[in-house]
Amino acid sequence: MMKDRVEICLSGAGGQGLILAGIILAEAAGIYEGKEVVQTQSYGPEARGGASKSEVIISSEPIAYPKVIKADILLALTQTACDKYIKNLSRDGLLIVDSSLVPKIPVVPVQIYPFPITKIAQERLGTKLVINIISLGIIAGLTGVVSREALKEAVYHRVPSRVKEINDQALSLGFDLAQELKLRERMSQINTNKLK
Amino acid sequence: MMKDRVEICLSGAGGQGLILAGIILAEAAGIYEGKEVVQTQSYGPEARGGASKSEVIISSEPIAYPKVIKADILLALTQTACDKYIKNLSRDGLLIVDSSLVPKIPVVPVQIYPFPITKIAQERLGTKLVINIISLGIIAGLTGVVSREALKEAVYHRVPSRVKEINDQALSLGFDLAQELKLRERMSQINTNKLK
Amino acid sequence: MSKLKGDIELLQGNEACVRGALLAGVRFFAGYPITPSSEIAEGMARLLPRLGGKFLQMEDEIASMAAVIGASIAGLKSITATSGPGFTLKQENLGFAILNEIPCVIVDAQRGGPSTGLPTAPAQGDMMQARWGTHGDHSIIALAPSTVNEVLFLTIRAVNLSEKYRTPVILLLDEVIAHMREKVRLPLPEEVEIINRKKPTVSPEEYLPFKPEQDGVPPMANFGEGYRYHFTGLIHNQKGLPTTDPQEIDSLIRRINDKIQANIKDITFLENYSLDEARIALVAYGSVARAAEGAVKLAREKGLKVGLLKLLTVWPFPSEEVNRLAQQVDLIVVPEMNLGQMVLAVERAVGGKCKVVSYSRVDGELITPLEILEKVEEEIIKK
Amino acid sequence: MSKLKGDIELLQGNEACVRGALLAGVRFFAGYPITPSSEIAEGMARLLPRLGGKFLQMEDEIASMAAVIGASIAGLKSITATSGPGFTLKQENLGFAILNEIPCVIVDAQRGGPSTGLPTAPAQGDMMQARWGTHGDHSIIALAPSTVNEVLFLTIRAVNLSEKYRTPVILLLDEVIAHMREKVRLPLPEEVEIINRKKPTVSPEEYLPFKPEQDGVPPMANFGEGYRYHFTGLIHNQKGLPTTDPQEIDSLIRRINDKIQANIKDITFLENYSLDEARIALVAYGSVARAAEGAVKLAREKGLKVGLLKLLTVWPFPSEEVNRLAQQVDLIVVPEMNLGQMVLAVERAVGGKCKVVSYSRVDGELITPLEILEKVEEEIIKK
Amino acid sequence: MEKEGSKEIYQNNSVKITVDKEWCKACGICLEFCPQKVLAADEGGKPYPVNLSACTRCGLCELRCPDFAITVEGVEGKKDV
Amino acid sequence: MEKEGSKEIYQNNSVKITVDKEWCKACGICLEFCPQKVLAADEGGKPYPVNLSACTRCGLCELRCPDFAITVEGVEGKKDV
Amino acid sequence: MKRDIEYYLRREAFPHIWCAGCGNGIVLGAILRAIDDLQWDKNEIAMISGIGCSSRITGYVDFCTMNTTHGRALPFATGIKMANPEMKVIVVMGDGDCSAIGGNHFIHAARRNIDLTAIIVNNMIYGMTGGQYSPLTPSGRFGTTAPYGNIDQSFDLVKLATAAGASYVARGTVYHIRPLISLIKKAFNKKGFSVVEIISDCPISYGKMNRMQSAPEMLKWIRDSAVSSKVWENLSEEEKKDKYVIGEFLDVEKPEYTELYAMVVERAQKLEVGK
Amino acid sequence: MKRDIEYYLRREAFPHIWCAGCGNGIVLGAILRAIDDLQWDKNEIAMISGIGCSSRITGYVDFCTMNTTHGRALPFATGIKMANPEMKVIVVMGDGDCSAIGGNHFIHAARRNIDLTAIIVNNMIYGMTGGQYSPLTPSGRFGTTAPYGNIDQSFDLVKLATAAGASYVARGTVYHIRPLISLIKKAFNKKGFSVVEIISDCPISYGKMNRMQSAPEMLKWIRDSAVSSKVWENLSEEEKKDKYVIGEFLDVEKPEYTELYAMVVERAQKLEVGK
Ligand SMILES: Cc1ncc(C[n+]2csc(CCOP(=O)(O)OP(=O)(O)O)c2C)c(N)n1
Ligand SMILES: Cc1ncc(C[n+]2csc(CCOP(=O)(O)OP(=O)(O)O)c2C)c(N)n1
Ligand code: SF4
Ligand code: SF4
Ligand code: SF4
Ligand code: SF4
Ligand code: SF4
Ligand code: SF4
Ligand SMILES: [Mg+2]
Ligand SMILES: [Mg+2]
Repeated sequence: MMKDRVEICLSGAGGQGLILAGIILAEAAGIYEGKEVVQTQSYGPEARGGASKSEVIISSEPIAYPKVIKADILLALTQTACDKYIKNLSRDGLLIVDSSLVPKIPVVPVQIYPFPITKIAQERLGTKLVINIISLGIIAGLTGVVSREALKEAVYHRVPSRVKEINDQALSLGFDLAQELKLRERMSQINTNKLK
Repeated sequence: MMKDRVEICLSGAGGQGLILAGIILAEAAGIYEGKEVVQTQSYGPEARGGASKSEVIISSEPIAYPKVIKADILLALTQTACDKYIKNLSRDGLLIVDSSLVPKIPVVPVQIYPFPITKIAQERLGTKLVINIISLGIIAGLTGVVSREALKEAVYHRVPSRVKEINDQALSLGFDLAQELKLRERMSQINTNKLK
Repeated sequence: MSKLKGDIELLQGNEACVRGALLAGVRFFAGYPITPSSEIAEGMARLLPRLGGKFLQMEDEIASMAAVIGASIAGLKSITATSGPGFTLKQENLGFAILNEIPCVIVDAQRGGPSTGLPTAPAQGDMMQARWGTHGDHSIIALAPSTVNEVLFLTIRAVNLSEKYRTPVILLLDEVIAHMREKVRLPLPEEVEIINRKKPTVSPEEYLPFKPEQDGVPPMANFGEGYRYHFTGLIHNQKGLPTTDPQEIDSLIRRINDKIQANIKDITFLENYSLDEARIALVAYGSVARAAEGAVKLAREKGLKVGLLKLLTVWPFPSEEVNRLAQQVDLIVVPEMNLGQMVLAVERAVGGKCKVVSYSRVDGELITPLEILEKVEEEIIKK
Repeated sequence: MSKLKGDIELLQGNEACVRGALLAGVRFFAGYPITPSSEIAEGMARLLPRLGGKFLQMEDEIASMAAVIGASIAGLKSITATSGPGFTLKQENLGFAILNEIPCVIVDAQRGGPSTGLPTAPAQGDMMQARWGTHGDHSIIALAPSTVNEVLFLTIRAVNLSEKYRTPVILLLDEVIAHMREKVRLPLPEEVEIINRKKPTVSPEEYLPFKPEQDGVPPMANFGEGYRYHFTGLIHNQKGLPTTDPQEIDSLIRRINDKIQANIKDITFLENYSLDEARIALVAYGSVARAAEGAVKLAREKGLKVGLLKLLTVWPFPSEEVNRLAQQVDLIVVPEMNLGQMVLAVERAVGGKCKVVSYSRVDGELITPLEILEKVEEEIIKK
Repeated sequence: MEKEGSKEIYQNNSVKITVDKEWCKACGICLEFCPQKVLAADEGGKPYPVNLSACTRCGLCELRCPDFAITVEGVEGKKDV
Repeated sequence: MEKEGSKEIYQNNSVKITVDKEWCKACGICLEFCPQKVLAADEGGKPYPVNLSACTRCGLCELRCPDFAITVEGVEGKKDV
Repeated sequence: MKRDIEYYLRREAFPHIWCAGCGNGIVLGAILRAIDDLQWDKNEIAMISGIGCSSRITGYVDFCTMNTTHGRALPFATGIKMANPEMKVIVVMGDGDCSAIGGNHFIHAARRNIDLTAIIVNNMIYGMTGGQYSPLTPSGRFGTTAPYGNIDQSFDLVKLATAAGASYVARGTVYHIRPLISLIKKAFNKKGFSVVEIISDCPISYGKMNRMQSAPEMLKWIRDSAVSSKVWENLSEEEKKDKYVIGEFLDVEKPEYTELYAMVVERAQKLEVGK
Repeated sequence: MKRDIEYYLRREAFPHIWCAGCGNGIVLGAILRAIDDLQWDKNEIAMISGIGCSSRITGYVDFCTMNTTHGRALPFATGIKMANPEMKVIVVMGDGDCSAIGGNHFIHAARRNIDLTAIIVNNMIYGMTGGQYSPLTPSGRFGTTAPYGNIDQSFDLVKLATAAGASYVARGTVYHIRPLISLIKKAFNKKGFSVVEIISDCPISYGKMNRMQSAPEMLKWIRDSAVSSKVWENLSEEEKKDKYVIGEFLDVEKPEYTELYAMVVERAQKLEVGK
């Protein structure tokens, strides 16, 4: 992903740790890889509940406009968020959804990557609290927008030490999921090619 | 006193009833004689004490500027007030002072009428509370700026009924004092003429 | 001998405000004493209960403003009065009233500022605050009388405008106007035009409390009349419920602004003195307009072509009229008892079309006619 | 792998404000939580005690502003932070601080208004309020950063200006700037220029707390240092005692205004983007300046000669610079997240020398570069 | 179990428990404090009766539900909770 | 009685009472509540001792004077009031 | 006749914005059940709130409602009640809303003894702004602005309301739900200023910072820390620590403000005629 | 060593602006005599007031002084005390200043138990603005805004301060002058929030409207209506009517705010090092 300016939108509900995810992503790219970054967020009314999003812009040049105009990557962790923010996704963008929480994946002409993130988190790590970090792993794994090492550093820097390990596992899990998918894709491509 | 616009400044200390005197004077001329009038006042800081003044402008025409520019008549019931406001008195103005409270009468080229108002009030009416009304009587008596009848009506209208009588006496006393003085003046004039 | 006319009285500005309010149908006052406005509270305390109205002395100005809004919503025409420090404290709830389109009148009898300032001295230092004192975007109507008679009639107008446009209206007095006494002919009740808030014509089920009619103003049902609905200081939709929909937000914010701006003709009251053929105009308001009128007389005596545009409505600012004036005259002088506030709006309205000069005084004394004349002459010489 | 540079951090606007304040020597914070400023209080609560400073959560914003003034007088550099509703409540004591020339900084992280408005949405609706929010005549300094880095440095400047001119300084953020995170290189303490209030050089007996030096600013002794004197919200003489003398009044009011106006050059920070040879200028501030910068890029790509004047100091308004700009360009577009507030000051400064157009958005969303470009193009076509 | 819009209705011959799946936020209060342990959480954390017959129709689940998402009625008509 | 600026000093061999005529506002408190009725009002309403010898130097007049206009001292030096 | 609770709700506003398990919903239910028991006419009820999570309550009920400014609900309500004494006016406030910024209005409404019912949802924290400590946060507890533990003494609203002049004062909890409904009903029936403080849970802004991760955990703490007023008196200071007392604390009869004002009107009008 | 009172005065500001016989001057004397007894250093004293006749007091004393905004003296003083805990901070307020507009700051200063002494000059009226009734005007009395008699219940500041959390609470009068000085001295010596309410006379704004035409008349009323706390307890409600109780009502030891805050600083700095 070598565009000058990459716009990433992490969306879901309050409590899913998306703000933290945005910070970690921005810190990984900005502090540990020296890119220019801006992270912004928006939430519902003063109170809890409702859709929430965290935006990260990564660029090799100074960033003027700090908000996402057309997202290159959209992560959606709830149906509401998915429905609300899909219109902000660029035509050649990437949609990543937690298929355990987003049953109705919108029909749009973009690349869509559904992962049952919550389900897998629960099954493999025994907690739902790290779906934000898994998601970061998936995003980085799929797109290379930030390196695994930088992400890891940023995670370490931002989470309390007692939960470092589980977050580490979550990150790996995300990368693995991305890897699997890529493989599967390549396979299917090979297969498709074969069929041609 | 037949000027278009007569400016009267009643000055003294808080508690001497000067605001009320101003109102009565304005009401006499405005309501009972149909003139145009404005009454304004100014007092010290938010709290008590200090100099206080009440201004009345009487005119046969609509009054634009509502404050005294150069007083035609200045009543001073304290030394402080006298010293402070004498500079606002017109060159052909009239200064009326309570000589029992203003020991140092300023030396200025205007007509000066000192009356020991407080002393007389105490002696003849047994109270100092009506020096404001006596003063009005003096002013009207000396200058004719407003008629005795109008003043009387205005006093009746503004003071509670239980003190009507004493205020009536005060008013008469004021007119009497003015009358006496005028007489004396005429006499002395006659005498002076004789000497010529 | 009796009074020349039964209904002519010598009234203080503050008293005239009370009488005007009562004539306009005000039946609720909540306030907190402050010089030089306290006589309004005192008059209300005495007269309101006689008319079956309610007077409340609250714990502070914040609470006073809140109570006034509450009472208005419950159906009584309501007013409060204060001066600078209290006006500042009323601003938060004033914003609530603006956003929720609650008719009510706020009197600010200006004294010297900033802070506690000069409690018994006149000033015009709150003119801009009247426009911009509360946070966030809004419009406001503010009127500024310069005679006791105008206090009476502009109070009635203020109440009427607040009801007509469902909006708070500010009445800007200053210490001179508030404490000054002049003769006033009190109108008979039947002579007074009274405007009442529009009531809904639909059933409670269909009623949308923030759905405007043609004029941009929504009808208003009072609490207790069978219409149940919601007020909130959050940006809300036509039902009155909070919204975060950009379109609903935009349309509310713009509508409460536009309903005033679009009706500026109806809201603007101005007076001209000797403006025909004038080459120099004074623009003034409040007690200073009296000095300006005096200055015009003096100038005309001297043969100077000076006229006066007296602003009775100061907000929304009558930009069009001032711009037109700028095309007629060479010079506009704006005398004010502040460091030059409304002159900023004048300059903006003039847009370079003539010279604009501020004459300001901030020492607690009323500007005199002579000073203004001198300023005018000084400018003439400069040219 | 480790951080590229030890002193580069990813900071939120609000965090940068905290860090800037601490670097500038602030050791006292009093506040009351409100979105979107609360992170400033939270950061202060965590960091101040580590430096031996004091954090106080007060019962409301009024009390917070009072405590900040008290602490400043007792010798600690002090700051408070809030948003619209709280900013409104701080205005009365802000006026006290202005009149008494108390150094302190007030942060207003703007959100949608009026009233409770849109607590989590950005807006620039308090720009005029920052200038005119408190009653009575006064001047004010207000700064408006548009990047996190600027938040850090303008906070330091705000503290310095407040100390230098003995006056409250307002820092205007908006929800975007307050919550946005960017990389910031934190200066080392020794890199930070720090200005402290002038101390008296005379003995306590000779000290006149309100007697200005050449620059219009009186030296300030802190309470507890052996100088005993008086502060009052009443207009006061050079000793600090109440006065009703017109001359003393006049000189105080004008001096506290002039000490700012006369030093406007020192106080004004502006930035130009592609303004050389521009025929069209954008004038913007805060988060919208980011959109404007984006718009300039888009325009230049299209070959349109558009530039940007970014205001970092918004009050006192840089009229001279804007006027000069008006002589260079044909059109000034002022994009704002309000109904058009600073554009009024721009229009006034321009005085008819070029066309001025407001582009306003009030729906809770940040203006985009494209919108601004479209507005510019629309205006070009009109011509 | 019957469905009616977003509501799930569980009923035996003495009690009818209705859970609004849309309004319920899976806070766990109703099940935690049911004196008879009538309720259990489904995979989304929302309640359903595992032991309906033990229900005494005490109404506490309904009274304590912050989301008006669970109601308990006697089958003869609405129970006075 | 001696005068010192605006102050009037009344003294016998045990007590010295000083009244500052400028600061005194003739409120009448000192004389009204003097337990020994030492003080009387002059024509302006301001106090002077009519009965100095009765003064017990209780100091109440001084303590209650709102204007710091009256002080009471023992002639040996300032009395602890 | 008992009604479905939904009769009193603005259904279109649901599901509400509160977090899962938030006590605000429980309080809302209790209030509506009390109203239903009293069979009040919806048109006569005005429900007024300030700003805070709890104050959003007024958006959800089908009465004449008002979500005012932070801390100011009581003076708004005072204006309504004075203007129309026939209305039944209920005021709902958060602990911060009522006792921090709104503290003065609270004691003054009590002093006037005006016929309003004040319901304070005391979740011991500023919920809406994300967990800053409030004047009712117990000493030693944590908040985002008390990262080293809260050193403030907390108010006892019961004592404050009593000292200020209220007519009825009670404290309940969202756990003790049936007694709560009774307290609210009594308060509603009281002529004069009545106060019900409700200890409530905020699992998000308070719970998380004070080692109670879920709503049930918070409710358990509420249950286990509550002591009835009868038992309370016999506890030592040591035993009272970290506990709080619930029950009724004041129930007196005294002149109510709008009634007193009606007498002022009478007096004034007599004078008028007499004049 | 006893000093002349004038040592503590700003002589150039005299004679003061108060009316003849106004209790503010008596209060001022009592405060200065208490300070003189304690031999405090003038440089260490900060005296802060709000707005009102009584609040003008700070203009007359040669300390570090501040005449702030109406009702806000306590939070200003709180800022000073927090910033410089070495200073002795005295706050003087009128009844309106303290209990009307300033009521919230009063209860919060008490709640924090910060080491300030609050002296309330209770003349039962808004003196400076010309006689409007205040929250401490007794029911039934008259004011310019209570022309038909005051219907408001009045606060009992002693109860309010106690309920809010103060450490020391007393009530004296300008008539009982020696006991007053002692109460003020005790309050000054108290570590924590201390309150002395002083019943004072305002012959102009209160007296005239309530049939007491002069200062001595008002002082007599003050003398005759005061009942000592010991006697008070044995009075019937009927006997208490139109009387008030004076004396000491609360004197307890509890943690003071600036001391507690010093512990926060310690804790934070330890953590910092530990990190
Ligand atoms: C004048 C003002 N100051 C601050 C705020 C920000 N604010 C909103 S709610 C709130 C406190 C909420 O706490 P509480 O009253 O206890 O209600 P809860 O959310 O806990 O129910 C604050 C400080 C505001 N809206 N207005
Ligand atoms: C915000 C604000 N509101 C109102 C006033 C007007 N005001 C000045 S003093 C005062 C009340 C004075 O009463 P009190 O506090 O009892 O003091 P006193 O004059 O009786 O000593 C009022 C209402 C003000 N200065 N500021
Ligand atoms: S009604 Fe009572 S017993 Fe039945 S499920 Fe609910 S809480 Fe349990
Ligand atoms: S209490 Fe209500 S919201 Fe919570 S789990 Fe049960 S039904 Fe759902
Ligand atoms: S000291 Fe005592 S006895 Fe002597 S004059 Fe004064 S009050 Fe009277
Ligand atoms: S008490 Fe003081 S002011 Fe009053 S009369 Fe006596 S000396 Fe004069
Ligand atoms: S933050 Fe707390 S009070 Fe607010 S809705 Fe969530 S749980 Fe309830
Ligand atoms: S008005 Fe009352 S309080 Fe004010 S100075 Fe006069 S007597 Fe004292
Ligand atoms: Mg709370
Ligand atoms: Mg008082």
